[in-house]
Amino acid sequence: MGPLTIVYFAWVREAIGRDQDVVDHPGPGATLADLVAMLAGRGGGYAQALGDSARLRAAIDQQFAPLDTMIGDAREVAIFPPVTGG
Amino acid sequence: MGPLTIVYFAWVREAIGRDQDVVDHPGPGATLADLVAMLAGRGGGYAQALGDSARLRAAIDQQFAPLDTMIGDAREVAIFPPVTGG
Amino acid sequence: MKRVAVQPQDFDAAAELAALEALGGGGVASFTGIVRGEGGLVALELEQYPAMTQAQMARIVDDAMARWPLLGVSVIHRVGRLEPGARIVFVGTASRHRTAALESCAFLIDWMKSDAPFWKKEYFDDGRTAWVAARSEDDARARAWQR
Amino acid sequence: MKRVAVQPQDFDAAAELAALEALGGGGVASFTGIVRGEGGLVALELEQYPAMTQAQMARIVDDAMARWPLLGVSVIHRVGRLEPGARIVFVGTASRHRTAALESCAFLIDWMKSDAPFWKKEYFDDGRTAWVAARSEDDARARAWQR
Repeated sequence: MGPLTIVYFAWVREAIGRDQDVVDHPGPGATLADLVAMLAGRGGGYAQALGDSARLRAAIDQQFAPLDTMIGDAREVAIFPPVTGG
Repeated sequence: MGPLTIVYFAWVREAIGRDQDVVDHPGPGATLADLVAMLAGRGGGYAQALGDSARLRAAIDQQFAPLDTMIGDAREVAIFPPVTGG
Repeated sequence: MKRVAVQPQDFDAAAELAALEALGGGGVASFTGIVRGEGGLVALELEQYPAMTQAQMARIVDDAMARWPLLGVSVIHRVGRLEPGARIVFVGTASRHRTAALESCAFLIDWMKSDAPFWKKEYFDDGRTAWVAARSEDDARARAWQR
Repeated sequence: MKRVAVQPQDFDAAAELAALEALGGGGVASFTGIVRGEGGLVALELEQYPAMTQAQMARIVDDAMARWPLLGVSVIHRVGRLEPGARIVFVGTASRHRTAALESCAFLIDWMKSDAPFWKKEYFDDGRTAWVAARSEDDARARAWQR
């Protein structure tokens, strides 16, 4: 499937200490929640940022998507807190 | 009761051809409708402007008032079409 | 801040907005009405009831400030002859709360359309003139605020 | 006219309004959001998702233009460090109909508050920092438009 880029924003980015990672694509059937759980398993800042998925929102290829959405053939996933613009 | 000033606006003013009249006060028990009917009785532009009271609105001492309102001790009555500001 | 003006000359909407923005609230809402040049219209003539107009506008601004938590309100209505493209009316509101700013702005412009003592006469390019008739739709919008 | 911008620099609300007023509609509505300096706040830092933000803003502007008869829309959101009193966000709408201008302006700012991919970090005078939490009230207002 090639690489999958994961970008982080706000306190998710700060807790992880990076603004993006590139991982092997987990396959089209994996959900956003699966990806979040896999990353949280890295421990440290990842566990801190991603341990409680109720606090997280996500996008697949720049479109908001619920965490139970399958990643499909996406090239970029974003993980972030609820937005607070305006 | 002294004098009562009556001011006209918009097409009421144009039809009458004057922007105000000063009349003897008709007494506190007279209504706006009584005053309108009295003025319409003058004929000419007055009859044209004031003959159909459904088309008219009024104010007593600079406060909007329905035509069945008694004039009381007012010093100024205004007669005009429905407003169209903004 | 409370500003109410009835004037023949144009106004500086940017200066009004800047004054409202400087009040320290989180939001400033505004509405500006413009003369439309449709159907051969060459000018509008705006007439007022001078002894009544500004006092009534000040009263409705007080009503809005009692109803919503506003830091400032600016309402301006022009009178006299106005050509297409000219500004007629401005309402600006400032509040800590965007909903208060937006709702009070809508309330004030609805009132200006239906209850402020102004009358509009239209001048057309073929020489016709016509006094604008009141729209029941405007009355209905203004009445809807009386809940 | 359709203008969507995400930028660190301040914007000229007066120029945006003037462009909207020039479209020939009868009304221009606007909302400007300002940084409030309460509780010892010394600055906000606005973060965005660059690949997504402007595209999503353009999409919601298209939605508004499909839903209301609008002649023009301008939406601007700033990013980076903003101090109290600074403008954060601007929405301006122009329409022949004042209700369309006012409602679409409220719709767009509600969306910007609840669905645009921006995040705010607060910096306080005692050195504390905090990411602003989303308000369920904002979500509820945005959901209310989905009828």
